Amino acid sequence: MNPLTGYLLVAALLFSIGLAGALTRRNAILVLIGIELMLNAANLNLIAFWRYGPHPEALTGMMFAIFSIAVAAAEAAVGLGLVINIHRHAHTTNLDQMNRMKG
Amino acid sequence: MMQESISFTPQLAASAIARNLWLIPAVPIAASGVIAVLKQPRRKTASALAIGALSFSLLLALIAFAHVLSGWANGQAVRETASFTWFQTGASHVDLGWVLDPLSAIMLVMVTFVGLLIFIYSTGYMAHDENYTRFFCFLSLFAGAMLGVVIANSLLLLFMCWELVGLTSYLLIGFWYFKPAAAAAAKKAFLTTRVGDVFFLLGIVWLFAQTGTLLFYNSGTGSMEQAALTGLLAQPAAWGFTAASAIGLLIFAGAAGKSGQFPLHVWLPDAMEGPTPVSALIHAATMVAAGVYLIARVYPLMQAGALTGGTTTALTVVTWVGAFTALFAACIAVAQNDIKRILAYSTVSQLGYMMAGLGMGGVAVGMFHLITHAFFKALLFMGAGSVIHGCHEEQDIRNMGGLKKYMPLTFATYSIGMLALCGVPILFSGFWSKDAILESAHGWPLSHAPYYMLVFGAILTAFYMTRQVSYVFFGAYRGHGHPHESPRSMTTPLAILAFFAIALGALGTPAWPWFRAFLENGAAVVDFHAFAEPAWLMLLLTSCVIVTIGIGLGWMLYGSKSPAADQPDVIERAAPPLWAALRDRLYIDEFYGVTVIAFYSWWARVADWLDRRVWGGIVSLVAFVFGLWATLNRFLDTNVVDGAFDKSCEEISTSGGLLARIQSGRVQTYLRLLALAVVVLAILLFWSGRA
Amino acid sequence: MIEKADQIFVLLGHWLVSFLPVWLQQPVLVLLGVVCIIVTFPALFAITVLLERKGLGRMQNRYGPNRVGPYGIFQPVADGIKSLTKEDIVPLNADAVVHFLAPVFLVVVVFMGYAILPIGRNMTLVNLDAGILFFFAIGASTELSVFMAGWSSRNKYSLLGAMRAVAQMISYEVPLLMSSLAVIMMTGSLSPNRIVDAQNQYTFGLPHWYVFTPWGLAGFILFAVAGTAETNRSPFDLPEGESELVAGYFTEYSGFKFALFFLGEYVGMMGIAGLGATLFLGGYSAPLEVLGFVPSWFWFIAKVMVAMCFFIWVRGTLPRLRQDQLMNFAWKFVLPLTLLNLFDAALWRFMGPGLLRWFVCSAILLVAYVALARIGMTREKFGPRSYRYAE
Amino acid sequence: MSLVFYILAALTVAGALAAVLLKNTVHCALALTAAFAGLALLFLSLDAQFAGFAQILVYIGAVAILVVFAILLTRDSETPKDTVYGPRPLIGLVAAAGIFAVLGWAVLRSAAALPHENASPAAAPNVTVMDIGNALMGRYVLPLEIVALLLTAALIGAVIVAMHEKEGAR
Repeated sequence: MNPLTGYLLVAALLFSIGLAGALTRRNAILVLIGIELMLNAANLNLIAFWRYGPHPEALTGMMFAIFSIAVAAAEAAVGLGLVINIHRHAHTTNLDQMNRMKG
Repeated sequence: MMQESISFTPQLAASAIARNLWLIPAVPIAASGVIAVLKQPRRKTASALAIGALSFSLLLALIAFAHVLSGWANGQAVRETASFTWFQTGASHVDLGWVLDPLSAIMLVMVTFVGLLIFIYSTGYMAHDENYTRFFCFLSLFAGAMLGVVIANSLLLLFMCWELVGLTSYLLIGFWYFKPAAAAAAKKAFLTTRVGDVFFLLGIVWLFAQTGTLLFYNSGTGSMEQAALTGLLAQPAAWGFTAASAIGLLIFAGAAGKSGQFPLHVWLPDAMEGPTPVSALIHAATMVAAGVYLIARVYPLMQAGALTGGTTTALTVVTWVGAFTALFAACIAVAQNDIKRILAYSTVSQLGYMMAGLGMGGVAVGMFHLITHAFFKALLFMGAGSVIHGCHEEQDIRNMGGLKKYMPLTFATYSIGMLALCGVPILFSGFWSKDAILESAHGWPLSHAPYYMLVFGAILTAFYMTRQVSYVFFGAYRGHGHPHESPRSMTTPLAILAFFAIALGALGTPAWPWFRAFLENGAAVVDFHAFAEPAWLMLLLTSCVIVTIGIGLGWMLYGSKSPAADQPDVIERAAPPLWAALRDRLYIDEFYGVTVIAFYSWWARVADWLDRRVWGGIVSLVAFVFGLWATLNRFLDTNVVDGAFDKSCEEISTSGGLLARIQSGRVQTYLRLLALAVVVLAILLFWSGRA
Repeated sequence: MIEKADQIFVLLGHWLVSFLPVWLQQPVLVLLGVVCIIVTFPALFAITVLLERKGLGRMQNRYGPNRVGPYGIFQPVADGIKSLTKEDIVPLNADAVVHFLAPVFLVVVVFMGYAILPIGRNMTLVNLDAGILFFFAIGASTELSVFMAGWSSRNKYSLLGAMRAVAQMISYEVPLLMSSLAVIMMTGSLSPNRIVDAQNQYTFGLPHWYVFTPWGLAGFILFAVAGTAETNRSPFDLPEGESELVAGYFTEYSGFKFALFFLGEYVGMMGIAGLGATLFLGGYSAPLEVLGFVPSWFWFIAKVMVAMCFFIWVRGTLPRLRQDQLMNFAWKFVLPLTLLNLFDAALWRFMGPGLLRWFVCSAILLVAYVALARIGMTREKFGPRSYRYAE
Repeated sequence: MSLVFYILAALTVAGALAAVLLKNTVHCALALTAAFAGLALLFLSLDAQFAGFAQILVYIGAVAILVVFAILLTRDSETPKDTVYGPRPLIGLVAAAGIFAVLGWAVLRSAAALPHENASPAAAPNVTVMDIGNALMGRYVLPLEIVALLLTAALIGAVIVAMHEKEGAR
């Protein structure tokens, strides 16, 4: 069990927990939380591969992680903005009721 | 392959008049064009235009005649042609052109002069008719067309003017179209001449095929010149005829149609339905003469291959037909009661004489009779016209009588014309021209029958003319109303023509055969000894005998006691069946009615049946099939196609419904599906990777 | 000798640690450092509190607390005992766990900030390469504890106070970061030691502190403004605005938790002051070359205490800002100025030595200051208060 | 495998689980911050100092606060009456478990394939902020600019989306 697999397993676990949260929770914000978790799991993966990868000096993994953090922040901001907007109009954050786009 | 260029520039004749010969027909035609545009009440201008145009043509014709005369006088025969290429198809090209030679010069002068007189006469005669302008338009068109026929150097141009003449004759005969008889007569005239023209066209085409050109005289290469003729002779046609004689016969058929020879003469008597000037101009002087002129023009072709003095099959046929027509028409003329019909039949018989003269005596004999006949027949017709005019449109001679007292001038000129027609010796031109024909008939090598037929015809001519004169001018006036003399504009042309009826004889006397010399470019030497010729004297004797028998008999039967209007005719009492037959024109019309007309109507019915049953049948069959096909289509369309389509639409909509349920709008269901799909994909990937 | 005085603590530490097995020495050394910090700075806290109460008093023309001990010098001991012995009341439907966690989280976080501050020459607890970034990361998480406190006490006033505090801290965190960025850019490194060493040179006796450069001075002022706002002090102490929100987010706290909050706030203030000193005032470097003999850590403590006096002074004089004025001031005045300051520093660096750059940079800053003041802070902004009632 | 890693992993996973499973949304948010902190420490344990601090600054400093604000603004802070989970949560769990099984299987299989020799961690690459700065300004200058653009866009977008419509606009 070398450390890399450890980190990868943790990342996978985190990812699936985030996914479970996103898929099951009713509240929109908690779905976003789930998504944030999944993103962080990905970051962990990146850093782990960077650290134990063949060329740590290439900094690719870490740079990728940093950029991904920035993007995730932007995404969270917009996502939450949307949720607040929906709440103001539909007075609910319950995902099941936001089905106006129904087929 | 450079196409050698055919010299397109018209071969212009030497002299100016020859070059501008085409003006003679062009001006009257132009005049008719202008008149056609004029409004109906513009009567004065119409007649002035027509007469002016024709007098201009007369002037030109006289110049041309003078030119030919001077040419003849100083020894070189004048034959100047001018031709131009009408159209060109590949190598071959069709030329049109006109010719100035003695034959055409004479005809030009005769046609224009007689035409002019008749124009002047008809201003008086047609004064009361409201279609006055239209009449003059047709007349001037006819004059132009006739002059075109006369000057034509190309058979094609001749044929074109020939058709135009046919057209104008139809228009003029049917001028009073509101009269059904006139309309029927016009149609009859047009159709019978058309039958002749068909053969004429066949002849032209054949000639063009053989000789490659239709020009008569074209500096050596013309169809009437020796080179072409020898070629034609060499060609054997069907049934032993040579090409030349076959073509000649075809052209003669055309001429027979137009000149009213035996098989195709039926239309001429009926043509009398037209106004009298028309009958005078067309059915006496000019148009009917066109056929004779045509034969004279193609005479070299007809005569080709004849041994010296001998004759060719074509000419023999012409002679026989001419002789028979002369006799046949004369018989019928005897039993006619309408003044113009008698003259019509007399014209037919005289044309027969001309054809016989051509056939036996050559161009000069035929043409001389044509010229003289043109004058006195025109005179007779105009005389009849003024009689009718005087008797208030009365045409039946039995209702006339004793007009001598009422219309002295007409009576005088009419009697001169009658005497010229009968051929009273020495004094009248009719004698000299008929005498020449009899002389040539007498000398005809093949058989003497035509001679005897012509002699008997002459007797009958004299007989029916005296019958007519006595009916009309002698005895008491049997009509109602009172006749009056015609105005001056009608009587002066009569007088002029009367003068010519007498004077023209001088041209053709054996002593001074000027006419023959002029035509054949021989020397016209004055030799009074010719009169002393025993043959000629014998001929003079026979003519005297003929005339005395004819006139004497006529006067005896009709002249002395003027017959009553209601009583049957003398001959009728004597031989009722013969009279009835003659009066009914020997049932020729009925015969045609039974044969040709019957055949055509039968053929029409057959065609109609074919069309309705056979073609119609096929079309309706096809329609039926398509109908069937359409119904099948509809059935197929509604049940099969629509059915299938509707069912599949249902299918799609139900499956659509199913799919729609998945789009529940809940974001998480989408995510779940996504996740499951990823899992399945990953498993597949690994599984396949591992394998 | 001077050297020994300067490094006295370091030597002490090494001496103590030398008794331990080698693998254990490094962690213990760090542990010792932590203990030192935990001891000294609360002590300073006590002094500051006293100083503040007496200073404010003096400013308001009255004696401060002078009952406990001579001239009230034992007042902080009395406060300490009072807060320890007072009953710790927790509201019934407050969220107990979060309620308890908030102060703890705050104090822990704040003390973690001290790890990177170079108190004296090679007396930095943890020499991190990205030290400044660590400090700001920690600074950012204090907002969370404020929120936890405000929310968990289930009290509308405390929640409102917490919201205001968080909003204020967020909007001032950016200028704080940006102004320190100028210094980082100039020294080219994020580690505090390198920054202090860069400022620790002297020409004709005057130190190379960044504060003596135009962009440095502007940066220091902006840092100070942002700092006071960041720690909810004086003109920006709207969250605990006594008149409306009682005590802001820690109204429902009493007893020791309240004391912890109080400690956390003051230690936070000292942390910001320390950072300011490191960045702009040359950390532990002596103000004059001549005074070099004084131990370095003394200068660091002195600068911090001067900053404290500055805070107290400001608290005594300036009136409290309204929420919207506060926000406008942050986003429309301070932030643009800091950005400009960055540009100014860059310009300073590339114009090379000579007097010209002094004039250009200071000119730019002055013009900008006047322009922004003129445009940004027009009269109607400070006009009558506009109310917006909740729908 | 060092003890620290286990502790940190346990902390992060616990935080994540709490964030997902807790009933009260605010508690979830706080658990989330704990997970973020755990992750930051994991980053530090992987010697990615800058990433760790960035993680703390961005996630704990900004995102957590944002989430909390969102929760408060949408009045979800009270514990919801009915069930916390959407309809048929089982499918979600099954899907997540499936994903985890697949990922785990892939990791283990690839680990087995990897040669064992680099079991001992390679020398910790001491990455200084200078290197990161150079990298950012050198090789990754384009992504940097794009992220800058993206952040401004997101900033403006979020503001507009969540802006309080003026009375007229409604």
